[in-house]
Amino acid sequence: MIRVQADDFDPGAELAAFSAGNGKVGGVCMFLGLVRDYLGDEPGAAANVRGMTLEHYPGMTERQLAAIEAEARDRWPLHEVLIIHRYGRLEAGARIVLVATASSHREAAFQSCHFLMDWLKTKAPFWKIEHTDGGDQWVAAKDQDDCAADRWNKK
Amino acid sequence: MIRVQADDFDPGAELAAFSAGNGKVGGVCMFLGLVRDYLGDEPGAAANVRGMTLEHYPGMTERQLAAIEAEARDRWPLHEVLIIHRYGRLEAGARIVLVATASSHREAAFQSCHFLMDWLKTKAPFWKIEHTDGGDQWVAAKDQDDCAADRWNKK
Amino acid sequence: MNILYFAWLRGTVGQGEERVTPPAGITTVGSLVAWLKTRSDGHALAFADLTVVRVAVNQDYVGWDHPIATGDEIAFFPPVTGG
Amino acid sequence: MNILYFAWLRGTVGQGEERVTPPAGITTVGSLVAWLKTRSDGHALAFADLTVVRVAVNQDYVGWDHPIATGDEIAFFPPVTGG
Repeated sequence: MIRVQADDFDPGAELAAFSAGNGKVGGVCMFLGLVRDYLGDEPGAAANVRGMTLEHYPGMTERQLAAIEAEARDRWPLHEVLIIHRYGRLEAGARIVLVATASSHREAAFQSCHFLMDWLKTKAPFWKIEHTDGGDQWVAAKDQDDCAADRWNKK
Repeated sequence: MIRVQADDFDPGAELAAFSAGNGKVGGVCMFLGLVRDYLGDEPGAAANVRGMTLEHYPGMTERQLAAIEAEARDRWPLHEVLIIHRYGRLEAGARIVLVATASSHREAAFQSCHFLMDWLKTKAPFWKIEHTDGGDQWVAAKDQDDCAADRWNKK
Repeated sequence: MNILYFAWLRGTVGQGEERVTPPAGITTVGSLVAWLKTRSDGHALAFADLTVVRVAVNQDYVGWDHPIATGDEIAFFPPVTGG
Repeated sequence: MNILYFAWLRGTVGQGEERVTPPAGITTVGSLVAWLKTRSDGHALAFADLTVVRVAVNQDYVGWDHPIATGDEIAFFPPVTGG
């Protein structure tokens, strides 16, 4: 299931609903992405992030996320897939994204969840603008995200 | 934090408590393991699993889980670690284990959570006896679990 | 055809959306971009470095040599940064 | 010293715990096992194939050549199957 929304979500309630009922599920893997309150990676990036705004491309977002879900279901035996991604203004500490997968086997659950996040990062049409003490700036795409996504490309 | 308990736990409530408050957390990865209602892997294993009993070695369990947590914290920059593992009689569909990690970075959260589950599977002194329509049987350790754990051994 | 701009491209071009009717001979995304660059300084600046621009036709990622047709929805944007 | 058995080893030996005082010369886990096997048919059967037995001394995994001392807690069990 794909949900693209401005509203916040409740990860606990989502997890409770997600893992309920299917007796063939042996493992659930979930990833929750949050807005950090600092620019952690770049040297010299001392400005505090007060929040960010996520812009997206309505229509294409849902289309690309559905394609990524289909790809994951094609690669691993999954009983359930959930992707929730927010857009709009998000303050430090806010939830951005939740991905969860359920499989009979833990390895499939882990790998597919990891895959979904990596591919989502490089294929879903979202763009972040960070609101820092030093002003607003569009976040640049990271090479490391491309590398993380590339490892899932079939040889 | 390590918890070894007979009682059930509420994954949603655990996740809500776990991810609260630390503004430096950018990613939370969680794995939830459940009792499946069938023997999925072995050819000819048609007997339905009605439930299982998890025996453990009190004292050593907590000691080994704490060592595994310490190893994960040594390898990845983690803000929080939670391991909950149940013992005693567990029916089909019941929750067995929950592992969650929180880091500034998604890759560290994913890898450390996966590592904790793999190592827990081969190092924490728990033993499963399955209650099937065909009688009770101790679950044999799987070579694939050893392989999954081995990949984390430092070269 | 309908052209969409997202993120910093929207600001550089000066609008998020425009309807255009390119002249005959504009049959690929690449030739469309060359023509769009003539429309304003903002357009020219937005497309100055195509290594930092991605394009989708009808909501699917495509390359610069992808054919375009009347009625297409063509979107330009930077590499994505969601998740 | 205190000997613990878990999972199927407990059933095969016929008890989950026993206090033993091995004779002099029993200084390693391996020699302890050889001596334990003489105590009953169940003990002999439990230790018939050591490739499916693991051992912990004072709650840490050890090898068969690990030294043992009075007061140690020594546990035998199959490969673990938790998680």
